[in-house]
Amino acid sequence: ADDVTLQLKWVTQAQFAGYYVALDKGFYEEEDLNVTIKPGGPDIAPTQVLAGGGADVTVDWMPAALAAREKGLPMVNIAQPFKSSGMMLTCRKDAGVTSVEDFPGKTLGVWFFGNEFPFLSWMSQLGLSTDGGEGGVTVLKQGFNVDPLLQNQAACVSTMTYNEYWQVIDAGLTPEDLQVFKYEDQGVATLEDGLYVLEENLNDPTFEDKMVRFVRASMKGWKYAEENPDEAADIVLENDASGAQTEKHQQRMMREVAKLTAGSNGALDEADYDRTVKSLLSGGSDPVISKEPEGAWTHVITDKALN
Amino acid sequence: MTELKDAGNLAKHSEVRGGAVISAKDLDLTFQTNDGPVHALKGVSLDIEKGDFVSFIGPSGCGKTTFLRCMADLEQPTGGSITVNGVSAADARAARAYGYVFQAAGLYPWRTIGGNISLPLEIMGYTKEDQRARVARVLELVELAGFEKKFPWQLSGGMQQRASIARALAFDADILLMDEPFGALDEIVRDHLNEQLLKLWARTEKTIAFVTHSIPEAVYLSTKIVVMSPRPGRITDVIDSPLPKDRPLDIRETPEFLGVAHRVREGLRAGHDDA
Amino acid sequence: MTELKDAGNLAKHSEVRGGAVISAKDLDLTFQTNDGPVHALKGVSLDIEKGDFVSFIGPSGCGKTTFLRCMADLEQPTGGSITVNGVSAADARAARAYGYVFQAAGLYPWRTIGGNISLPLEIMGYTKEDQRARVARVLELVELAGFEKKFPWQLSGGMQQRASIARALAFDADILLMDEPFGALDEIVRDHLNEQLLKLWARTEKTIAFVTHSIPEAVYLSTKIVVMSPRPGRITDVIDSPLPKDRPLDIRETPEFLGVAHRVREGLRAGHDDA
Amino acid sequence: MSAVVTTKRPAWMGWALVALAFAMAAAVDLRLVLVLAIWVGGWIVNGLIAQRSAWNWGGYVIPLIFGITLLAMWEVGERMFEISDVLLPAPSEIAARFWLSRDILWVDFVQTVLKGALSGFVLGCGSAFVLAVVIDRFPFLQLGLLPVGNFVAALPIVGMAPILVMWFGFDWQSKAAVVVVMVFFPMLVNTVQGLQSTDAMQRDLMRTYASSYWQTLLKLRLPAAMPFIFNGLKIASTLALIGAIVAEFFGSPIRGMGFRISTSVGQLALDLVWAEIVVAAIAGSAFYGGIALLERVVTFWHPSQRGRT
Amino acid sequence: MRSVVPVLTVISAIMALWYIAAVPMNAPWAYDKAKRAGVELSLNDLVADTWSQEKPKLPAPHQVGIEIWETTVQKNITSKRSLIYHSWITLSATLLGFGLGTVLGIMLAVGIVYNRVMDMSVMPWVIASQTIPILALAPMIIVVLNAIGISGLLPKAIISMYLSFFPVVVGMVKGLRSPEVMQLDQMHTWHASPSQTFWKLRLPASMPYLFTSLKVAMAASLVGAIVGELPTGAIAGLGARLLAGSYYGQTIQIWSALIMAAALAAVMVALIGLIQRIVLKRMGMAI
Ligand SMILES: Nc1ncnc2c1ncn2[C@@H]1O[C@H](COP(=O)(O)OP(=O)(O)OP(=O)(O)O)[C@@H](O)[C@H]1O
Ligand SMILES: Nc1ncnc2c1ncn2[C@@H]1O[C@H](COP(=O)(O)OP(=O)(O)OP(=O)(O)O)[C@@H](O)[C@H]1O
Ligand SMILES: Cc1ncc(C[n+]2csc(CCO)c2C)c(N)n1
Ligand SMILES: [Mg+2]
Ligand SMILES: [Mg+2]
Repeated sequence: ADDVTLQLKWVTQAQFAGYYVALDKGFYEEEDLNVTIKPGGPDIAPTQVLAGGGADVTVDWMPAALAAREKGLPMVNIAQPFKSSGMMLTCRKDAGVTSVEDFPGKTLGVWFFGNEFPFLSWMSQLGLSTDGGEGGVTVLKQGFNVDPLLQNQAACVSTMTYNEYWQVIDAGLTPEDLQVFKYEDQGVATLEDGLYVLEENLNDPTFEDKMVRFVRASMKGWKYAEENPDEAADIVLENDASGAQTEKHQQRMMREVAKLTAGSNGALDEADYDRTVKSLLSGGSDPVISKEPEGAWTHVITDKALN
Repeated sequence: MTELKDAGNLAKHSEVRGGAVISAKDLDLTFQTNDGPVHALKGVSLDIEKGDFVSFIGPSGCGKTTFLRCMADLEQPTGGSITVNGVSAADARAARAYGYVFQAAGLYPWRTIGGNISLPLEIMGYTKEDQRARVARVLELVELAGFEKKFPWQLSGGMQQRASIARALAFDADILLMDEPFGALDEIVRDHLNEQLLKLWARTEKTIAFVTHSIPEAVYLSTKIVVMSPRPGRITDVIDSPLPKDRPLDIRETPEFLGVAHRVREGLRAGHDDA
Repeated sequence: MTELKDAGNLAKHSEVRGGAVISAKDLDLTFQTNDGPVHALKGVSLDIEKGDFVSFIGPSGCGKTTFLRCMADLEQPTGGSITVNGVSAADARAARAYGYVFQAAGLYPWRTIGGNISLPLEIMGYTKEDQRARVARVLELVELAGFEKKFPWQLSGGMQQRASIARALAFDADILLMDEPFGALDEIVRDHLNEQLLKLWARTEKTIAFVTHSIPEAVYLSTKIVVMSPRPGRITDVIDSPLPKDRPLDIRETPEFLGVAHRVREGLRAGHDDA
Repeated sequence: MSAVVTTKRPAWMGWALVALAFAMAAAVDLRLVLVLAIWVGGWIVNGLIAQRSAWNWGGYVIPLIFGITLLAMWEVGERMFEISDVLLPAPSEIAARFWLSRDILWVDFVQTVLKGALSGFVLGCGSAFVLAVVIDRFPFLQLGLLPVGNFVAALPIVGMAPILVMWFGFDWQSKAAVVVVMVFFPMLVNTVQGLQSTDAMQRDLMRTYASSYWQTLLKLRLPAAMPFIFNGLKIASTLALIGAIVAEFFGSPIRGMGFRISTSVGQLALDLVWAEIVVAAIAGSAFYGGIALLERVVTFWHPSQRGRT
Repeated sequence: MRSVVPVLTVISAIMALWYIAAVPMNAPWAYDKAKRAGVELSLNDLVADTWSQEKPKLPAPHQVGIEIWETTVQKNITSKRSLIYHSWITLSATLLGFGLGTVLGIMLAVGIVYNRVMDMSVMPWVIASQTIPILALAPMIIVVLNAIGISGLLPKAIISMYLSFFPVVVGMVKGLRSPEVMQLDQMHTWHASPSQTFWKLRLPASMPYLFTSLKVAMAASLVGAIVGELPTGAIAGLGARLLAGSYYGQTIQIWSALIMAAALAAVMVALIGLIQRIVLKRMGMAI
């Protein structure tokens, strides 16, 4: 069997259910692959791991991948299981935020470490400065959780539809207390969890073949997970070495994630790609990427895998 | 309690009014240690009159230091009583009745020699000028003038010892308790300091209790020599010196001197054989 | 270089074949310190014959220790030359020609008394049985039999000092360098050890260099007394003792003894007045 | 220092070892030989300087040459082995970034070092000092508080950081709080130990003067405690900086060294990350050095300081 | 033994303060909830609520106690939900890092004491190395080591080593230099070789210093292991528990992991203390 190492973007959770299902259900084995899944964490940059050769393929968000590409690390998207974005800004109504116009002067919690790019381009499209200037917003680097919102330290925090939002709800706030701004609705959505490899590796036919089989099995896993969310959540839980995840939360997350993967067969939709690039380029004075990337994606793998 | 004790002290005070500056009655002191109790002093009684120069001599561990520390209220006797200047040792200490010279110099390394000597003066609230004057005077006395600004580690052991003597002389206590003050000095310097100490004593009429290991030193200095012996620590002999108050160094070759020295040596040897 | 030096030593060796075990010629030693150079030894010349018992006496800081350290190759003279057993001090040290007793006992606290005494034996590669036998013998000699398994802190200061002497005696060096070995002891114990040391010396015919502050001790022990004086450290007097080799303790009251003691004292005083 | 052990190993043995190392390096990779050569070169230069110990500036020059040697090895190794910049940038690139990003580095320095670390350091050490004096006065507290204190001191503060960020907000106050927690116990334990470090005779001397508690404290115990207090301050100085930076990983405004480091890693701007690390090392060493200097002035009398000139 | 009563007193005082502090700390959330639910809170309700919240700002001691009980005693130790399992993961990295750090520290100290060039060149850099924020380096160390195929225990242990070698160097340099000049001179008079001087004098003399630094090193090593577990993601170990707890706002879980870590450190330090007592006693250096 061929060895493949997959680096996740974050800790083991239903966000990555497809891969765990494929592993658990033997889909990888069927493709004669021996897959190792490395969970990520708050300080693991998948891009860096890829550069260091610690993984063959990573799950990452497109803005981070494109930014890395501009830095000289040629990452290529070979598949895009997530069709739509799950990112949103969740605000407390009692903090006085009900619409985008209320942002100026407010404190907003944002994830950094390569996850800040969609937020930054949204703000620059809104014409709001983020460096604490007049009429702009105050940005705080939010930690691993939604505390700043619960503690009233921030008016809004970043959440994912499938994860942090539910932590806010679990903490006791109701959907009525909250005002959410989905990036999709604001027209600033960028592509999230895609599979990326190093460009030079793709020149190697055996590597390409491995990836074809990997993507095929992974997508099979995703589709299985969409159909059997509770079983998928259980599989994820079994693979969680920290023992900290709860069944309720993972089952819910699986259902939400299924909504995001639903529209994708694994192949990258060029229109989505163009939208993402446009959004990232439109960053005003300080865009995330400065020029149209080239060769940042390929259909070669998905074409072979899905036919 | 306090009143009662004070009354008792007053009573004693009148008892000893005759002149005993330090008066120990049946003093007992037992240290509790891991290996069981150590009987450091047993039934020690002694009266020291005003103006006496009393030497304590005895083998290592016989309780000389312990006895001195009882006088200074640094150790609490487990039996018997001791009065200093007619009051309890604790009250005498609070009244700053004595100066104490420890076996080691024990200067504070972060203070200059001058600073070390003025330390007790600061504590007792002497004025700045008075401090300066006294420091200068006692430095003169122990022949350390000019070393005021030096730090202790810049002086030889003997000079440190002299500074610590100066420190005890700087304030006006008329009792001086000295625990082997000249132990670390060579014979010549020691002779010299012995002479100085005798002069000082004659001039100021202080009462001095002095611990030493050297028989000639004890005989040369004292009006009274107390020989002690160990396990348990007790007084085996008290010798009143027949020597005149005025003592040139060569008195040490006179027969009287050698006679006293011989008696002390015999007393010591007896104590050693006991133990 | 090495050969040349060795040749020189051989030459000296034949010169001193007459019997000088230690021979210093015009020794000079200057320490470089922060406050400028300290002239610790200046033009020191001395021959010590086989079987001599030489005492060094002099005021504090006159260079006694320094001189002894030169003999032991612990200090490098800045001028002059010194030979030990006819070879350089360094070679003599490498040949383990001497035992050295330091001023303080300096026992290793993590070794028992026995372990401390066998330490040099281990280092010199004696066999285990030999070590055991020698430790037992020297412990006997300093009257510490039965204390082999005790740790240093379980012994009184005097006993520790004796253990350190035993350590220097444990291996077969026929030179013994002793730096105030009895400084910390009381008079009675000191007398006793003096006697013992004399007996040992008489029996083994070792050559002994001995530093002391005590005039009676120097006179009582030595065949030769070297009086030194400071700044710069030099030899001011060398006195050959007229006392017989066999010396009971009460020889100290004889006129010969007092005569020698007087001469030593005068020499010392002269040195002090100089400085 | 008089007791430096002089090993009289013949010189050729050292050279044989060096030759062997070169041979082994050459066998693995020729490029290693050059890296090794730099190392040996630096070592020889230092050896020569160390021998002329009369040059008293050797104390500064030798560590400098040692550091330059390390940097040269890094630079040359980086270039020859073509290590990716997103893994490890070369010193020259870090230096360039340092110069270009002076303003960012300064803002971060103010936020993390001046606001977070320094205020926490002063607050933590100050309160630990006061508590130590109080504890010292009441032996009961000493017996009870110190073991518990040791237990609390064993808490891995990385774990405390998220909690304190939650309690004190995301700005520098929470960083200062983390620093306070970090430096508190080392300082407390050292001060208490220092206050007890007087020997019996020194205390007895004060008793013979019938000196009051405060007089004894001011004139004896505090001066005697100084070497220990400075020991505590030195430990605290390295902890303070680490604490302030670590706390920023758990939430912060968008400035600060910890923020910059984590964000820049995410952006693969490793040169900026290393520039921040350089700032941290310089600030930390300067902080430590400043305290060591002060120690030398205050505890000039202590044997460990006296020997040096 | 005589400190049992004072320690218990202090602990009870801390507990009492802790309970009291929990009320105001958690009150805002209680009021917030009440306001949104539209009910009034009596003092009793308030106290009851603040001591039983699911994600309190400051959990009450019994909440932490129960969590620890449930995740240690009531779980199979091979379960991923058992704190003992996670403690063991962390401990193994801690011990490996501690061992490596001790060896490195002693070797550096010996070099510094015996080699003049090292003495003059290494120390400032050792100090500077400790001013580098390890948490910043940790992810990079792990990525770089991963890149060359090292993963699992070793990267964490290397971070532990980085933190723990420092106290050992400092302590051992002091310790190896602690013999007095006279003791070294003695060795000299016996013409002892450098290695004899090392084994028979410098090393034994340094023992008290060694043990003191080992205790500090052990605590530092544990911190290193935990720091090493943070960036590797919530895989396993106490650090992962801390992270996961933090990620999900599970303060009770954070506190229980914290207390476990402190207990682990305390036990290891006590163990070193025990060894110290035995060794020093056999060396006659402790009574
Ligand atoms: N604090 C203490 N605890 C226990 N035992 C003590 C203490 N102080 C002194 N001793 C013991 O009491 C006895 C008398 O000691 P002390 O110091 O008075 O002797 P000394 O006559 O001054 O001896 P030296 O001439 O050696 O100074 C000794 O056996 C000593 O071991
Ligand atoms: N290592 C050193 N560095 C600088 N000066 C030194 C050193 N060792 C000794 N001296 C100085 O050399 C002189 C002679 O010292 P030495 O120790 O030989 O005197 P000593 O005769 O043994 O005195 P004591 O009777 O006090 O032991 C003194 O002035 C001393 O200060
Ligand atoms: C320090 C920190 N950085 C980034 C994220 C955000 N993040 C990275 S992957 C992912 C997927 C969803 O869970 C999310 C939200 C975070 N939470 N904490
Ligand atoms: Mg005494
Ligand atoms: Mg000497």
